[in-house]
Amino acid sequence: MNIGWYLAVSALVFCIGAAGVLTRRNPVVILLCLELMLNAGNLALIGFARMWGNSQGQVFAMIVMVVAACEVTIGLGLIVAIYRRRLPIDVDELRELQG
Amino acid sequence: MLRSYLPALVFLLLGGVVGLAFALLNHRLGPHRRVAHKQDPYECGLPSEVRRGFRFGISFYLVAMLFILFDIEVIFLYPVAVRVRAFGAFALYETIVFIVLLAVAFVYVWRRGALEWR
Amino acid sequence: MSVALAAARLHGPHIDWGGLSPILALLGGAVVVLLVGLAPRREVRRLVASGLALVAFAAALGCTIWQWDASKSIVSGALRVDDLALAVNLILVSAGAATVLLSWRARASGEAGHGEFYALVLTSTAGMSVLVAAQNTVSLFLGIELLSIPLYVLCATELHRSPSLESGLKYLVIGSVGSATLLYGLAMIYGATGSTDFDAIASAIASGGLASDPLLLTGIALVVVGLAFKSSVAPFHQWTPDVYEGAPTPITTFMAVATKAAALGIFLRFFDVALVSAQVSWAPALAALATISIVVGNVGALGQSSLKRLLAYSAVAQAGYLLAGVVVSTRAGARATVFYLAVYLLMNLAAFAVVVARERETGLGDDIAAVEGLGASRPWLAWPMTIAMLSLAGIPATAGFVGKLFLIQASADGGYTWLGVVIVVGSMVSLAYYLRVVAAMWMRPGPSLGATEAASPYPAIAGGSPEADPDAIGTSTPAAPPAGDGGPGAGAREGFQPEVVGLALAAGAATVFFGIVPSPLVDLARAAGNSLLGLF
Amino acid sequence: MTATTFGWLVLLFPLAGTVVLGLGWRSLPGRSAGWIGTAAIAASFACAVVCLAALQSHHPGARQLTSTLWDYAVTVGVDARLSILVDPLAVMMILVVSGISALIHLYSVSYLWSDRGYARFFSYLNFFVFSMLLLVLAGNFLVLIIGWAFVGAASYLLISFWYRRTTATRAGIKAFVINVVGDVGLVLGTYFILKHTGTLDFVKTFNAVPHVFARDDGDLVAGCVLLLVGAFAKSAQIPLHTWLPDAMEGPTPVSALIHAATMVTAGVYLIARLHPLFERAPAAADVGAVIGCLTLVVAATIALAQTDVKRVIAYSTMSQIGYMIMGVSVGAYAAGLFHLMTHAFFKALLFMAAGSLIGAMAGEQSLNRMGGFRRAMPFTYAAFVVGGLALSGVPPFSGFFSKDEILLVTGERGGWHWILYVAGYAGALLTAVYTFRLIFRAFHGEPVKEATELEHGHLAHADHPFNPATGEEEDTDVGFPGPEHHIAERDPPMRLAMGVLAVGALVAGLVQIPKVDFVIDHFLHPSFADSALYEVRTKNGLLAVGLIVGTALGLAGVAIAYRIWVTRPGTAAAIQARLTFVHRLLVNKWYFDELLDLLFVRPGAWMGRFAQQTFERVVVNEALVGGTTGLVRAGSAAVRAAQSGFVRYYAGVLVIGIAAVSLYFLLQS
Repeated sequence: MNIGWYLAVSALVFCIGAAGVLTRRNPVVILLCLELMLNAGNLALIGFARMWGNSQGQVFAMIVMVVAACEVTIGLGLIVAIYRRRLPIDVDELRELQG
Repeated sequence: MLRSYLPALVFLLLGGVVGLAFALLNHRLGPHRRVAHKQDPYECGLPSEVRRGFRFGISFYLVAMLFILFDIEVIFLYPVAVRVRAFGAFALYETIVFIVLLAVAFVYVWRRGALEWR
Repeated sequence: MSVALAAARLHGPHIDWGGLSPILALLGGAVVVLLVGLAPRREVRRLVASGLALVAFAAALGCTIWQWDASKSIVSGALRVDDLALAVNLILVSAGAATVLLSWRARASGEAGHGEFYALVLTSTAGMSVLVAAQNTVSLFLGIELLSIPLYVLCATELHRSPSLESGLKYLVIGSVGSATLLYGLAMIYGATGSTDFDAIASAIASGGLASDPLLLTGIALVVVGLAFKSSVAPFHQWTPDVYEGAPTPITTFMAVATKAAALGIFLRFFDVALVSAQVSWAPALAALATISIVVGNVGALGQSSLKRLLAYSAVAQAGYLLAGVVVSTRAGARATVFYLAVYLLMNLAAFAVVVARERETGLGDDIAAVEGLGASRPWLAWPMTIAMLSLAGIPATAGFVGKLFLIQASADGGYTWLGVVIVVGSMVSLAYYLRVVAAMWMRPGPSLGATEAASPYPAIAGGSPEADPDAIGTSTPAAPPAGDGGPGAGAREGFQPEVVGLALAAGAATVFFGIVPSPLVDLARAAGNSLLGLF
Repeated sequence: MTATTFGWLVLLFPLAGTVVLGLGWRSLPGRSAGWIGTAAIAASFACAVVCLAALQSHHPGARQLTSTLWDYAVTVGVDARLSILVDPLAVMMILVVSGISALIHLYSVSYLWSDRGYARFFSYLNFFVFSMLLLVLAGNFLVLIIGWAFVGAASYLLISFWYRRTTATRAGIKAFVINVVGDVGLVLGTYFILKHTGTLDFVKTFNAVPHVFARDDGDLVAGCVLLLVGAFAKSAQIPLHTWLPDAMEGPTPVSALIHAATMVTAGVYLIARLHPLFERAPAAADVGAVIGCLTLVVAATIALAQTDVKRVIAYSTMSQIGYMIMGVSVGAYAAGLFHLMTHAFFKALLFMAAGSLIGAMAGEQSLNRMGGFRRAMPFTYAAFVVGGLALSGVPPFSGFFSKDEILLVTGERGGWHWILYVAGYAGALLTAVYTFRLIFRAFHGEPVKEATELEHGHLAHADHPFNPATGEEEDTDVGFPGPEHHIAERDPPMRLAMGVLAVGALVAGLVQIPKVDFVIDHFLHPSFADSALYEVRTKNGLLAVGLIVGTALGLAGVAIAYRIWVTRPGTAAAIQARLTFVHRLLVNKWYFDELLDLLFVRPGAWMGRFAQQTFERVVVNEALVGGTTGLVRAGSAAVRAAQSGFVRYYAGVLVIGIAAVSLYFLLQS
């Protein structure tokens, strides 16, 4: 199959993720969308690895997975901390820092 | 052509058989008590009809987060497994170091009390 | 085949412990410090954890110096240990050690737990070390994430202060978008060239005539954005002021100096090694970004009353100056960038140390009012701040002047004379806000702290004593300044802080010293610039 | 230890003194600040002497020693180094500067004692000496410019030393502005030369000049004229001289040190130091000679009509520096520098004596109020007479030998230089007249009230602090004249300083007597070995004529002054009445201030008014303020408005940025 299709799907996923980050207000959903963006990168990497027939892309993708998990965990931890402080769980309400 | 899918077929069959077997055995051997929650679509210990504004306990998130981390770290063992013959003893040392680091994290998490359900 | 396998089994891969030693020192230190954080007694945690963190930084510093003049690829070509990596490493490790000193009495490290706090600082520094040594897109990405993820947490370590949490989450969300962009760009470059190794990418571009390949160019574009984001280059800077203001000040210091050094380090390495053959296509874009950055940073800083925000915008502008050294992709440019990074470390350390000290002394937070009248009341703090401001503005006889001179010289020699002019104009505009700080210190009367000092350790406007209701600060009075930054449980404002004042003085003195005798830093920068072998 | 090591030490001591006094000015007890300052300069002088000895041990051909402490930004393509050049010229200058400075510090220990800014004064004074020594020891243009600018700054600080006094601060600003004009000239001139030679180093420049510049090369002449602008501003030559009389607002030791003995001679030094450039550009050198000659005559005439003691001496300084500038411009290097040295002795002495006199008058400086101090202040009187005779060029005092030598060399150049020669002797006559006018008016005649009281042992004090320039009472919270002050008659340190200088003024001329010895000539020769004009003395007849005419004019001047102001006291008024126009011209200093005002200040103000009333309202307010300030302000507001605090908004901007950058890159493919 043509590499173009893989790329198209991955670009679509990336855009869905970006759109989600832009439109959703719940930080948990935003984290999900970030995950989508990273996984779009993963898809592209694996597709290219297949195309070039070497394993570098796969290794890269594996590391990205772990990194993505770490990011999500940190994000969740922050959300928990914010929740504990009884602050609103809504990114639009978090705008004390501005100007 | 078919031949190459044979293992998958066998795998599916085995999965179905084992699953069915356990379900039947459970039904035969387990105690039977009729509780309202048992009739819920998802029987996993949580009330399925959630009030608006309901939140999961913090500990739930904590454990979930830790699970994700420890779970995903294992992915690093896969490349070692692929190349284990080429690396020989070095792969073993490498794995041990990796596990020790995970153990450090585990000790830390444990000692900080993150695993205690509050 | 079998012979090769047998050989591998017998010997195993070769590991260059020397080359890895700075990173190992940092990571080993992180593990040890993390476990020390479990010790039962608070004082033990505080003293031993920070002490061991300092030891780890010292060890890393020693290893870096030990490896000086090395030029080798380690870990199967994933990392490269050369003078560029080592020079930036020196900056990073110094910044880390300074952060430990500044955090010594900070509220943040107490709230988050000393072990965790210092371990995270160490891990982040290790990530930066990996980043500047990266010789492979995989280690590049790993380094970026290893430096960012601990920083997300560190920003949020003042758990009782909502801006701190807010800054952490903001940084995380925006930072992850940046990381995802970078990753996608790296994937595309891999797709276009078939390799993740910098040298292989370079030779693929050079030989394959890829210079106008859309896949490669899109990839480069996304990488530019990702790295610009990390080094807070406008228009990808918007997280910077918010996060700098919200984060605990020692962490702001760390971000300002170390993150910038690491990001510029990888900018140099990735663009001047891997993408050097495509220079014609990326240099104008970077030059444009540098210009936007200089304009936005300097203009944005003009109206700020928060010192941390002011320094954040100043950091945006300085990122623009620094980028000029990357744009030209010559050894002179790399040299100028590394030199300015070292100078940047000194100037910002001096400025931020003073901000930290005044935050704890006055309870006015980082507002410019906190330094008013400093010249009369605390000349030992006012001088480093004055020097830092003058040096940031590029007044002669300070290191900042020499640094800017090199950058301008490099851009002029590299065919970007107009960028040098932009730097000059930007510096002139920047005088307006830097001198405002200087004027506030020397020409205004100090804030009257005497009355509140006697009555309560916190100023009355803070909305009551934080001891009584720790949850109340932040939520009830969002406009209130972050009432003091005393150690946990410490009721009184900090008086004398020898380590902070000492740091400020040392950094200020070094700024002046290198302004008059720049040759040691020039030698360092020259070695770093010469290690980029592809340039002339 | 080589000569250059001592050269560095010469710089080190005043710098250390500055730092110590600057940091400790609040806490130094009693007169310790004064003694520390004096000791620093004395140590510097001692090092200068050792430096001289070390230099003399070298072979005459190898007496140009360069020493570099460190390289400053050599990589930038310019050889900017912190280096000093120790050669006979520099050594002579450091000897004069540090020697005179040490004595003036000594004098100030007492003189300024009653001032509240005592330690501050010595800190500034040490800083000045450091800057001046840096200037004369400079081994390249960069260090020269730094020293040049430092000297200007120190001069500003010292002129406005009594910062509560508006006339003093205004004079300080005036001096600073004119000095900055000179600095700009110096920097631009350096640029013109650097452009061709590619080096900042003096020795390398001198070696390169014959190869890269043709004779009277356009750029070289432009560069040299610009350097002359720097020299004129620092040395108070027409038309950049107006700051010097105003600078007398500073404390008297400052006038003695900076505005008579050292700083104002920097222009002379500059021309001597850069003589290979000027010899290659004779057109520029001629400009220097003419301006110097003009200044010496004009200043001497103005001095005739001034009534402020210090201003008379200030104009005399201008006049004498005119001689020196003329001398070094026509190639009389040794003579010019010789005159620089002797002038430093007698002019510092005159200022010190004037300071003592002003002390006795409790701060009053007007000659109209003085008189008859001869008996009350015998020591000051003696000092004044010695200095005055030296200034007037009466043998065997020092000024006689040095002034005549300048004129001799000028005459030997022939051609139109004869005009300069004659003008120089006319100036010499005027010099003698105004000098002795000063002496006779202050010390002879009827004793004024202060003088008689002093004879009875009571030193006058002002009832209220007042400004000697305007006579107004004022809030001189910070300084002199305080309730307690010193005069030379009663204070050993002041007497010592003046005594040493008086001896110097008497005998310093003996080192170079025509036909007898040529100490200065021989000593300076290594610095001017490459000069074509050095030592071309041929005409013995001219020498004899010069000596005789010089002596005669000096004595005649004294006699004229004696006749006008002592034997027939009404003469002066009669002359004034007869020559009202001339008198008014001289009292108003040839209307130079007004001329400058008309030429530069008035058009500026005029244009400013035009700009304010029409231009600004239309163009600036509408376009530029709405343009520049407004743009910046609007930009600042825009940046801050964009910083809305919304995370999603930031992400949006990020995505737009990504799109923009990607688009740019894709357009290239």
